[in-house]
Amino acid sequence: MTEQETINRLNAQFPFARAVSPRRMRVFTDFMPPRQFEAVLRFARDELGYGKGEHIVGTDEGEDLGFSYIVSNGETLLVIREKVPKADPRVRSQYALYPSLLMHERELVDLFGADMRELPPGPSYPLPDGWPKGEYPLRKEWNPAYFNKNTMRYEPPEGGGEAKT
Amino acid sequence: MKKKLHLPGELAGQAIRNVFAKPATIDYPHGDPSIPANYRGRLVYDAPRCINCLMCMRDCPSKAIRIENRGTKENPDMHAYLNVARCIFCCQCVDSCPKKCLSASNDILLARLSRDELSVEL
Amino acid sequence: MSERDGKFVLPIGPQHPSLKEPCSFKITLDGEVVEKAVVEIGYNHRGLEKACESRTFVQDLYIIERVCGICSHAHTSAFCRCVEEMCGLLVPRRAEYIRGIVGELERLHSHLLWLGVAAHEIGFDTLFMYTWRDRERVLDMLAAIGGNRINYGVNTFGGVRRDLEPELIAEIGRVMDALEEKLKYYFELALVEPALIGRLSGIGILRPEDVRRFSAVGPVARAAGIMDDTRIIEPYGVFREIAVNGVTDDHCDVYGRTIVRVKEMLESVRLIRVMLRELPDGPISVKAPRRVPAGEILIRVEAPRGEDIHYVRSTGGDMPDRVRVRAPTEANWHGMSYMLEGFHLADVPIIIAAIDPCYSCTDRAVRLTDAGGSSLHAWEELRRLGIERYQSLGIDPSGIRLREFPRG
Amino acid sequence: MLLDILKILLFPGFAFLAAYAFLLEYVDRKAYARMQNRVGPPWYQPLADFFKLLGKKVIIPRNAGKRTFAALPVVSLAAVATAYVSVPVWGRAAIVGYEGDLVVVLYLLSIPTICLFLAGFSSHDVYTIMGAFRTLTQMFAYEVPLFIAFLSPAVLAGTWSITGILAFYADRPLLALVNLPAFFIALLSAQSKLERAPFDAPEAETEIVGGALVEYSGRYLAFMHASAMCELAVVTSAIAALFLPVLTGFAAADFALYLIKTLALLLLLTLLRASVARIRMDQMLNFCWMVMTPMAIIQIVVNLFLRGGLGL
Repeated sequence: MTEQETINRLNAQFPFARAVSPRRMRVFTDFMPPRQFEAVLRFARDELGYGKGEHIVGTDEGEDLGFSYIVSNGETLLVIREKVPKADPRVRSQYALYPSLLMHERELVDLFGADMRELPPGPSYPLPDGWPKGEYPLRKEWNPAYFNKNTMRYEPPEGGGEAKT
Repeated sequence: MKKKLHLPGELAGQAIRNVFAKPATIDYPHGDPSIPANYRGRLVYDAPRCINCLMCMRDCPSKAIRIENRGTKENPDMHAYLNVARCIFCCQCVDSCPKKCLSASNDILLARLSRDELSVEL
Repeated sequence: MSERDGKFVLPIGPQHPSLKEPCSFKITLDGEVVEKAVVEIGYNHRGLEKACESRTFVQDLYIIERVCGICSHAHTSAFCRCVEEMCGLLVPRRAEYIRGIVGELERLHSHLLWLGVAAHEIGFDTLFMYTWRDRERVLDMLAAIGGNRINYGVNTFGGVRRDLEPELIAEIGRVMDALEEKLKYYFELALVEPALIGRLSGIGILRPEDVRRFSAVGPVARAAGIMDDTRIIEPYGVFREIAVNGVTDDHCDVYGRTIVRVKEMLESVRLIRVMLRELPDGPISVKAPRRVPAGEILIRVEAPRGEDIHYVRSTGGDMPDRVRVRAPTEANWHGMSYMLEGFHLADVPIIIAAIDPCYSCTDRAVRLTDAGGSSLHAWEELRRLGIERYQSLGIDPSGIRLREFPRG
Repeated sequence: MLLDILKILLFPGFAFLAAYAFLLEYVDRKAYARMQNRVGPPWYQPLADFFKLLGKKVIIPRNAGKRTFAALPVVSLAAVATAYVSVPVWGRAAIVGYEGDLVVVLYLLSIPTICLFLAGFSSHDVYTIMGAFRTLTQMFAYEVPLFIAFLSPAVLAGTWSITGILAFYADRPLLALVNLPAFFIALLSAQSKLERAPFDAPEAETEIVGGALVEYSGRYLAFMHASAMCELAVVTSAIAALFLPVLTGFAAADFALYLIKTLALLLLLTLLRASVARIRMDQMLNFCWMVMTPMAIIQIVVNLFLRGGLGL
C-alpha cells in the first residue's frame, strides 16, 4: 500500500479529501468538516489498513481550530485533518476507532478547548485540575506572560495584549 | 537459544576480582574529574574584536549574555556580562558571533553563594 | 491508606524511590497480586510547545534538545531535519555520518542506563553499578565530541557544529572494543543467571495483537516480534547508505525487552565501527537561512525508546507557527495498566521500568490527589514545628513561601 | 560477681558488641562497595550515620501507639545483646554458658524480627503494613531451616550449650565437616533473617519504600538500625562458634581466631549480597520450603544416625 495507491483510493472515494503526498511515506488530506472527517477516518482504518493511531496535532488556524489525526499502517503516515470554528468547536472522540489516541484527544480538550463528545471519563491531561475553566494555552490569543503562576489565574491587562512575549 | 542455567551468583567471580581492582569512582573533591579540553563551560570574551552587533544576545535561548558599550561609537569600551544561572552553556553565541570573539573554556565550577554574584563579567 | 473490601489501594508516586521521575499509579492489590492499576502521568508539563512558538528557530533548537535528557540527540536530529527539508538544505555526507555516530552513542548510553535502572528495580545493585560504570566511558566520548556529557548539542541547522579529529576517532574505536567485550558478558549473564531470568521473565506481557491495539513502539514492540525500527522502515540520513539489521525477539515480556535492548547495543557498536571506518571527508555544515519558508513537515526519527515524530509548521518568519513533539514514551503509556494487572507487587517497578519511561517526554502539570482536609492541616502543623526547630538552631526559614495550591 | 557484671557490660558484652557491630557494618559496606568497583564509605561512616540520626527530630504518626513505637527499638536491642552473652567470644567459653543456651539464643534472635513486624503494624501506613506482613511471611519461611541447621551440630555433640558444642567439635575437628550442608543452610537463612539481599523483599526500597521502618525517624530509627547490625554480629558469631571449631589453647589467640572467623563469614554474606538479585516473596517461600527445609532435615537425620552409630 504505497502512498500513491492511498491517494488514488482516498480521492476516488472522497473527492473533497484532496489527498496529496508532499514527500515519501507521507499523505496529507485537506481540512474537512467533522462529519466528512469521521467518514474518511473510518474508511482509512477499515479499508486502507491504517490501523495504528500515531498522534494528533492541534493547530490554531486563526478563526478555526485544526485537528490533524496522524495514523499509520506501519510504514506510511496518513494525516487526516478536520476543521471546526472556534466559536462552536463540537467534535466527536474517535476513541472507538483508535483507543491509543485517547491521551492526545484529552490534550486537545485541555490545550485547544475542543468540545469533544463521547470522550471516556478520566483525569484531565495535561493541565492540573485547578486550571481555570475556559483558558486554552495553545490558542494564539492566549499570552503566557499574563498568566499569574501564584493565583493560577489568567489576568490580561484591560487592553488584552497581543500574544507576543 | 535456550542455554543451561548456571547456579545463581554468576557475578561472584567478577565481584571478587573487583575487590582487588582499582575502583572506577573517585573521591570527587580530591580526584581529577578529567574534563575534556573542548568542554562547553564558562565563556571567554575578547573585548577588542567585538563590534557590538548583539547577534549573540539575539540568538541566546535563555537571554543570559549582555553586551555593554561603556565608551562611544568611535572608541568603544566593550564589556560582556554572563548570568551564570541562566546560561545553559549551549554556546550558540560562540557560533553566531561573526567576529569569533566569544569562546568556551572548560571551567565548570560556577556555583555562587548569593544571587547578585550570578552576573559574571567575562 | 484506603482499604476497599479487604483490598489495598497502594499509591506509588508521584514521589516514590522506585520511580526517579514524576508519575503516579494507584495499584489495587489483592494480597500481593495487582488487580487494577490506574496510571496518571504528566507531572512534568513545561509548556514546551507554547514556548517554541514565541522563540526563533535557532533558540527552539535548545528547547527541543531539553525535551528529554537521555534522547536529546534524537529530538534535535528530527527538529533539524524538519527545518532542513523545509529550507531545502542538503546536509553534507560527513555531517550525516557524525550525526549517525552520536545517535548510536546516545542509544548505547541510553540502553546502558536502562539496564542499570532495571537491575536496580529488581534489587541487583551490583549489575546497576557495573552498567553505569561502562556507561561513563560512552559519556566521556560524547563529552569529547559535543562538549557536554548529556546535552551534547552536536546538531545545528544544515549539519553539525563539531568535527571529529583522527585521534578522537581512534579513542572512540578503543572505547567500542572495551564496551563490546562487556556487552557480550552482560548478554551471556542475561542468558544464564537464574535469579535475573526468574525476576524478568513471564511478567508485563504484551503480545503482538496487544502491541497493535495499544500502538506500542520501540523495544516494547520489538520484544513481541514486530519490527518497527524507523532506521529500517524509513531510512534517513546516514542509514540510507548503511544498512541496520533489526533486532526482534518473541518473549513478549520484560525479559524479551532486556534481550532486545542488549542486542541493539551490540548492533550499535557494530554500526559505530562501520561509520567510523567509512567517515567521508568534506564540510560539516552548510549555511542555514534565518527565515524558514512557509510549510509544514512531519519527520520520524528512531530514538532509543522508539519512533519519535516531530511536526513543525512555519509561516515564513523566523519563528515557528506550531511545533509538536510525539515522543516514543507517549505511545507506550496506553498499554501500561494492561501490562501491570495480574502480576505481583514486586514486579510493578520492573514492568514500569521495562518501557523505559521518559516522563519529561510525556509532559504534564502537578496534580493534587485526594488530599483529605485533615492531612493538609497536619502538614501545616508539621511545617510550623519544622520552622520552630530551625529557628531554635538559629536559621530562619519562615521567609520561604510555599506555592498555594487551590484546594480540592 | 562484679567481674561477671563488668564482663557482661564491657568486654565481651554490650560495649564490645556495639563497637564490633559498627566495625562489621563498615567492613560489610566497604567490601560491598569494592565488589561493585566503587570507592566505598570512610571507616567512621556507620558512627556518623548513628549520631546524625540521634540528632534528628522524632515524628511519631498520630494513629501509632506512642509507647509501643518507642519501646520496640529498645526491646529488640536488648534481646540481641542478651543473646550475645551466651556466645563464646573470649577463649573457649561464653560468659554465661549453660545447658540449653543454644535454644535461648535462637529465640532471643527471633525477637528483633517480631519487633520489626510490630513496628510496621503499629504505624498504620500502607507501606509499613505491607512490609510488616512480608517480614512475618518471610519469618515463617526461614525459621524452620534456621532452627534445624543450628540444632543439627548440637544433636551430634549431644549437648545444647554452645560452649559445649564448641568444645566437642574442637576435640574432633573432622566431625565438623559432617555439618557442612547445615553450615550453608545456616548462612542462607541467616541472610534472610537479617533481611539482606537477596532476601530483602520486606524492605524492598523500590516497591514498598522501606518496609516496616518507613515511619521511624530520629533516635528510634538509629537504635532499630543498631539492633539490626548487632543481630548481624551475634548471628555470625553463633555460626562461627557452631560450625568453625578451630581453637588453640590461649584465650587471646582464640579471640583473634574469633575475629577472623566472623569477618570471613561476613565477607561471605557480603559476596552473597553482591552477586544475586532480590527474589520475590513467592520465590523466597518456594526456595525455603522446597530446597532448604528438606536439606536441613536430611542433615539432622544423618547427624542422629551418626550420633547413634558412633556411640558417643
